[in-house]
Amino acid sequence: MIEFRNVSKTYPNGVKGLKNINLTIEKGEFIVIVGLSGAGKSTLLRSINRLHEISEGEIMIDNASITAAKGKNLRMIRRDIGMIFQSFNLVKRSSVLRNVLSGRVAYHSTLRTIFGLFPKQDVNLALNALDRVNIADKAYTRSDQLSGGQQQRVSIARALAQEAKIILADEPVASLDPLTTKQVMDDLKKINQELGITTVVNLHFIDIARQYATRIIGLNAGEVVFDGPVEEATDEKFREIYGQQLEEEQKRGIGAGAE
Amino acid sequence: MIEFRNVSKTYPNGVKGLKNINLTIEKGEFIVIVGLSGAGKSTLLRSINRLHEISEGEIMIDNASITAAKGKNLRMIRRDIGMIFQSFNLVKRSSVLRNVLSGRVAYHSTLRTIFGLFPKQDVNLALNALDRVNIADKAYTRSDQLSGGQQQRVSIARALAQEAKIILADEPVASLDPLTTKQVMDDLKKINQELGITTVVNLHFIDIARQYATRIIGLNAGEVVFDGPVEEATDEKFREIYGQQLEEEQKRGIGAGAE
Amino acid sequence: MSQLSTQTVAKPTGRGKRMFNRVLILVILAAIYIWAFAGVETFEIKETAGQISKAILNGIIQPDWDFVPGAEGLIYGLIDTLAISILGTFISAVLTIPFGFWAATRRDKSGFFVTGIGRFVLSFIRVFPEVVLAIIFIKAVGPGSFAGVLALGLHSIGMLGKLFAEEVEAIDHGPKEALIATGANRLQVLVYSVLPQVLPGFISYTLYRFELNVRGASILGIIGAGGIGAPLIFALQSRNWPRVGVILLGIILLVSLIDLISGYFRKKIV
Amino acid sequence: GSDDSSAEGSGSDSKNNEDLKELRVQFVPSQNAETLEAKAEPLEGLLKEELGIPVDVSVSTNYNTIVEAMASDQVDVGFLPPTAYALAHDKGAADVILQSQRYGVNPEDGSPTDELVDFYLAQFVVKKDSDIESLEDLKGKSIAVQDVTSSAGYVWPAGALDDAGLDIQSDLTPTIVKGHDAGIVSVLNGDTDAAVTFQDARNVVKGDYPSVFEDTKVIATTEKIPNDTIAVTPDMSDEWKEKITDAFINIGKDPEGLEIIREVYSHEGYVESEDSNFDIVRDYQKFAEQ
Amino acid sequence: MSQSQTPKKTVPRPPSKLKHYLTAAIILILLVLSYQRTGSSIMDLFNNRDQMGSLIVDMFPPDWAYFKDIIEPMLETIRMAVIGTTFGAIISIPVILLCANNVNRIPWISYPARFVLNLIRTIPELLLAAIFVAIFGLGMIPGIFALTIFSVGIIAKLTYESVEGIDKGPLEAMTAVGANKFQWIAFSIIPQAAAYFVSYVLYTFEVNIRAAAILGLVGAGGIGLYYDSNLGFFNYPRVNTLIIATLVVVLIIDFVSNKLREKLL
Ligand SMILES: Nc1ncnc2c1ncn2[C@@H]1O[C@H](COP(=O)(O)OP(=O)(O)OP(=O)(O)O)[C@@H](O)[C@H]1O
Ligand SMILES: Nc1ncnc2c1ncn2[C@@H]1O[C@H](COP(=O)(O)OP(=O)(O)OP(=O)(O)O)[C@@H](O)[C@H]1O
Ligand SMILES: [Mg+2]
Ligand SMILES: [Mg+2]
Repeated sequence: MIEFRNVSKTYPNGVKGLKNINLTIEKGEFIVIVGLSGAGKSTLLRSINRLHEISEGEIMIDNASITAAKGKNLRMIRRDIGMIFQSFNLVKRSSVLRNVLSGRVAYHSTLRTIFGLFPKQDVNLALNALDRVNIADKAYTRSDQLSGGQQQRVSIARALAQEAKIILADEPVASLDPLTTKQVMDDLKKINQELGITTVVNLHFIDIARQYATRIIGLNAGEVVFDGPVEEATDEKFREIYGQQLEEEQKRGIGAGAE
Repeated sequence: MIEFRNVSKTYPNGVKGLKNINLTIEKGEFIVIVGLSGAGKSTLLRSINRLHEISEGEIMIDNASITAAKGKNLRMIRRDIGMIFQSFNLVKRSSVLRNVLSGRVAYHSTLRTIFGLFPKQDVNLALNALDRVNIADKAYTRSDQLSGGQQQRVSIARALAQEAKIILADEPVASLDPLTTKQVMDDLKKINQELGITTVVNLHFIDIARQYATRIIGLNAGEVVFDGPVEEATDEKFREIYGQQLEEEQKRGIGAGAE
Repeated sequence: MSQLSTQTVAKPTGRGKRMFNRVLILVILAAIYIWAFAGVETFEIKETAGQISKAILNGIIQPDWDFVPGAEGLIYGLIDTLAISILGTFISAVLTIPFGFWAATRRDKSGFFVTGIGRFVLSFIRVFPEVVLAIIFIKAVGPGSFAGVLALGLHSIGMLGKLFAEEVEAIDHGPKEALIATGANRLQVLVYSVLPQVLPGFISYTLYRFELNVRGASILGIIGAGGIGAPLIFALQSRNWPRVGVILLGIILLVSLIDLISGYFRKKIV
Repeated sequence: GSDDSSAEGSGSDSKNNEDLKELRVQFVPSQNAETLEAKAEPLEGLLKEELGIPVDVSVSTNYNTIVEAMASDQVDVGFLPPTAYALAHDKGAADVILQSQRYGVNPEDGSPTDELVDFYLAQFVVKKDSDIESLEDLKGKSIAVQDVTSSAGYVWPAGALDDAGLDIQSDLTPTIVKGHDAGIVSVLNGDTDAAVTFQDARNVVKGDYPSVFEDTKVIATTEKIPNDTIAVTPDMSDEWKEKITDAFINIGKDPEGLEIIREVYSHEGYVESEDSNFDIVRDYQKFAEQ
Repeated sequence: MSQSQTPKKTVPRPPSKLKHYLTAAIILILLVLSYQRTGSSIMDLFNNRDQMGSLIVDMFPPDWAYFKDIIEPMLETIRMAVIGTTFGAIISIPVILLCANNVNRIPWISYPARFVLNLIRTIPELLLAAIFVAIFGLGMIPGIFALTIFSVGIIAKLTYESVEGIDKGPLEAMTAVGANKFQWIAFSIIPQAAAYFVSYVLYTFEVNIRAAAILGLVGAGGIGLYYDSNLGFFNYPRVNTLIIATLVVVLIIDFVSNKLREKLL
C-alpha cells in the first residue's frame, strides 16, 4: 500500500512539481498515471521511493513512513520497490548484464557484491529478465552500444530482476516498438496479477492505459485532476485531463499555428 | 532527394547495422520508418547526414554525394538537414534558448556566433520554435531542469529553428503526451506540405505512421523489408514487418511467457 | 510562423542578479590583475641572452653519450626512477580513492562538514613541502629509494585527491539514482554506478601523476634515492649541458613511452 | 639495499657501535669541485676495502637531509660544508673527524695551484669596467648572494663586509640567487653590481660565456673557509671513529685511491680536523641568522 | 518470478576475461619488481614510526612572530602566480583543442601537438630558469615566463584529457546542424568543458604558489627562499609558520575555486 498525505514538492528553482497530493494505492493495483508532459508524473513516481525529497507531507509504504525512514531501513524499503526510469539511467560503460545484476545488490552482503560475486541463481535471474525483454543476446555488450529501445529494455530487465513488491515504471515503453511494448506490458500485468505486485506506470498512450490499468490517475500541473477506475476514464475525461491545459494555452494564443 | 546506393554499415564491434540498402526518397515526401527496436532505424537516419560513416555504398543528397563531401561543402549539406535526436543530445548545462539557437550557427559568421551575438530575428525564430512545442516559458531554464518530454521538445525546436530542407526525426514523440504529439506531428506535416520539406521520421506508432506518412519503409535486422505508400501498409504488412521476427523468436522459445 | 505573443516567453529569471554577480566578478578580477601587473618591472632582453642560450642549446643537442651506460649512468638511473615512481604512484592511487570520495561534495546531503574536512586534509597534504616530507621519511627508513617511494606516495595524494574528488562530483547522477532505488547501500552505489563512471578519469589522473613522478627529479635528488634526480640537478648546477641533454632525452623518451601506453589504456577504457 | 642494516642500526637506544655491521655514508658534492658527479660507487668500493664491512654510500642534493639522517642514526658518516657542520654539531648530530684537501686556486685565472690546502676562499666579483674597487665601494650597491646558510655564498662574505664596516643587509641590496654560476651571470647581465661566490666560480660559466675572465674582476677575497668536513654521528665508538679516520687518510695516500677521489670528487686527500676549527663559523653565524 | 533456471534461449558466452587477468598480472609483476629494486621494506617503516614524529614535534609551536616577515614575499609570489597562470591558461586553449582527439581528428596534428606538450612538461625548472635568467636577467619577468610554461604543461594536459571524455551527444548535434569547427567548439565543447578548465586553472594557480621554488631559482624572491633558509638552519617552527601561511592562501583559493565551479557546473 502506498499512501500520499498532503504531499507537495517544490524544486529548488521554484517550480512546483506536486501540489498537495492525497492518494491511496492498494496492494495489487495496476495504476496508470497520465498527464501532459511536464505535469509532474515523473516527480510523483520518484517521490514514492524518495529519489526526490518532498517539500511537505508524508508518504507511507505499507504503513511505514518512507519520508522518515533512514539508513538500512530506507534501503530495505527501496529494495522492495523496483523502478524503471524514463531516461534509463544505465551505467553506459558497464555491460548489460552488470547493469541488470546491479538490481540485485541489496540482497547480498557488501563484500560479495563489490567483488561481483553473485550467486549463479542471480545471474540466471538476470539473464531470464533480459530474455523476457528479448535482449539476452546482448548480455555482454557494453550498454552504450545499444539502440535506444534496447537500453530501455535493459532498464526494464533490471527492475524485473529486482523481484520487488512494488514496481514504478516511468514511461517504460516510450522507445519500444509495438511488439515489444505488448510483451513488456503483458509481463508487467502478469507479475501484477500473479504475484500481486503493486504497479504504478506513467504512460502517454490512452489505449494502452485503458487496456492494462485497473485505475487511472490524471495529473495536471502537479495536481490530481482525475482518479478513478478504468471504466470511468472516458474519452471525455481524458480530454479534460489534457484539454484543460490546451484551452488555457489557446487563450494565451499558442497552438494556433498547429491546426 | 535522398538516395541510398548499396549502403551497408558494420559497427566496430561487428554488429551489422545496415545491409545493402537501396532507397530513393523524393523531395517533399513524408516518410515514416518502422521496425523493431534494434532493427537499424536510427542507424539509417544517422547515415543520411553522415553522423555515422557507412562501411559500403554511397548516399546522395540532391545528387551530390555526402559520402564524398568535405569541409565547408559537407557543412552546408548538413545545415540543410535538421535532425531530431532519439536521445535529445542537449547541452545539459546550457539554457534552453542557447540549445535552440545552436541550430542557427551555420547561418552566421564564426565570430558572431561564438560570442553569442545572434540577430534579433534568430532569437525570435528560436522563441517561436519553442512556442510551437509549448515550452517558450522555459526558454531561460537550464536544460537539465526539464522533464523528459520537455527535453525532447527542445530538441525538436532546435531542428525547427534550423529551417532545413530535410528533416530527420528519430522517434520525435516518444516521450510526449498525445496532445503534444499531435501538435508536433501536425507541425512537421505542415512544414512538409507548405514548404515542401522532405521529412523522414522513425516511429513506433502504427496509427500515427498511417495518419501522417506518404510512404512507409519497414526495416528488419538492417534490411528494408517493406517500402510502399501508406495505403499498401496494411495491418497484414505491419505484422510482417514485426512478426517475422516474432515468429523466429518464438521458434527459439521466447515470448511464451508474455502471453 | 506566427508572431510571438510576448507574454508567453518567460523573462529570464534572476537575470538582474546574475548580471550583478558577473559585473562584480569582473571588477574583482580587474582589480587583482591591476595589482599583479603593477608590481612587474620593465621588460628587457639582456645582451648576453643570445650567447648564453645558444651555448645552452648547443650543449643540449650534443648529448653526453658516455653517461648512458654504467651502474650510475642514465639507463640504470631511469630504471631506478621508474621503479620508485611505479611504487609511489601505486601507493598514492590506492590511498587516494577513499580521499577522493571523502572530499567530493555530496549533493544529496548537506555534508559540508564532512566534505570540508576531506578538502582540508588534501590541501594540507598539498602544501606540505616535499623536502620536509622527505626528511620525515629519511629519519624513519634512512636515505634511499624506499624513502623516495614513501615521500612520493604521500605527496601525490594531495594532488590526486583533489582531481579524483572533482571527477566524482562531475558524474551523471542517473545511474546513481538507479542504484539508490534498488536499495543498495553506499558502498554498493559507489561500486556499481560511480566507480565505472569515474574509473577512466581516475586512471588517467593516476597515469599523469605517474609521469609527473618520473620527471619530478627534485624530490628524488634530495632523498639520496638513486635514480636520475641527483645527476640531473648536479649537471644543471655545473652547467654541464651535454649531460643535461642526454638526461632530458632519456626522460623525454620514457615519458613519451608512458604517454603512449597510457593513451592506449585510456582509449580502451573511456 | 640498506634495508636489513637500517632496521637494526636505528631505534632510540643509543648504542656503542662496536658491532657496526654496515657503514652508511652520505654526501652532497660541493659545487666548487671541478666535476660535479652523483657517483657513490667509487667511494663505496674504496671504503669497503679499507674497513672490511659493507658500505652504503648515497648522494643527496641537500645538506639538511644528511644532518637529519645523522640525527636519527640513519647515516653514520656525512660530508658536510662548514656552516652545515657547525649547525649539525650544535644540534648534537655530528662530530668532525676529517677535512678534505684540495689544490689551492690561482687568483689570476682560477686555475689550480699545486699547493694542497684544507680551505678555500670566497670572492667578490664585479664587472671589469666597474668603478667598484674595494669592499667599501660596495656601499649602496646590489649584490648577488646565495642562501644565508651558504659558507662561501653568504656567511664569509658577510663577515668580510662587516670587517670593512658594512652590513650586508642594510648597507647593500642583496639578491638571493640559486647557484654560484647564477651569481656570476647576474653580474655579467648587469642585474647586480657584484656577486659573491666561491673562488673561482667563473670556471663554471666559462663554457657558456668564454670571455668571463676578461669581462669581470675580483675585488676581494674572504678569510679561509675550511674545506668540506667528514663528520660522524656523536655516539659512534672511538674505535670506529679511528678506523674510519684511518681509512679515509689511507685512501688519500694510496695512489689508486687518490686517482679515484681526485677524478670523482676533486679531493686530493684528507687530514684530521677538530671541532674548534669551526669556531670561526660560529662567529660568523650572527650574520646569517636574522 | 520463479525463473532461477537457466534461460532457454542461448545466451552468448561471457567474453574472455583473459585480458583483465593479464593486465592485473603485469601490474602485479611491475609492483613486485619495483618493490625489490627500491629495496622497500614495510617493516622498516613500521619499526621506526616514532622517528617520523620527532620532526613534527620539532615544528611546534609555530613561530607566530615570523608571520609579518613573510607577508611581503607571499604577496609577491601570488602576484607572479596570477600573471603566470593567466598567460598559461590563455596559451593552453589552442593547445587543448589541437591535442584532444575528439576535437581534432587529424592524427598528424594531434600527435605532434601532444609531443610538444610532453616536451614542455619535461623541461626541468632549473633549466627553464637558466635560460630565462640568461635572456631576461634576474627578477619577476623570467619567473613569470617560467610559470607560464609550467602552467601550460599542467592545464593543457589535464583539460585535453577531460575534453576527450565529454558526452558525445551534443557534439553530434552540432555536427548535424552544419556548424564549422569554431562554432562546434563554442556550442558543444566549451559548455561541457568550461567547468573542468576553470578548476584546472585554479588548481594550477595553487600549484604555482607552492612552486615558489622556481621563483627562487630566478632570483624573483618569493616564499621558496624562506623555506630554504629556515630548513638550512633547522628552524622548524618557522617552517611550520610558512606551511600555515601557504595553507591559508591555498584554502582561500580552494574556496574561491569551489564557488566558481558551483556556478559553472
Ligand atoms: N555504437 C554502436 N556500436 C555497436 N553497435 C551498435 C551501436 N549502435 C547501435 N548498435 C547496434 O546496431 C543495431 C541497430 O541499432 P539502431 O540504433 O539503428 O536501432 P533502432 O532501429 O534505432 O532501434 P530503437 O528503436 O531501439 O532505437 C542494434 O542491434 C544495436 O545494438
Ligand atoms: N530537476 C529539476 N529542477 C527543476 N525543475 C524540474 C526538475 N525536474 C523537473 N522539473 C520541472 O517540474 C515539472 C514536472 O516535471 P516532471 O518531470 O515530473 O514532468 P512529467 O510529467 O514527468 O513530464 P514528461 O512527460 O515530459 O516526462 C516540469 O515543469 C519540469 O520542468
Ligand atoms: Mg517524466
Ligand atoms: Mg533508435
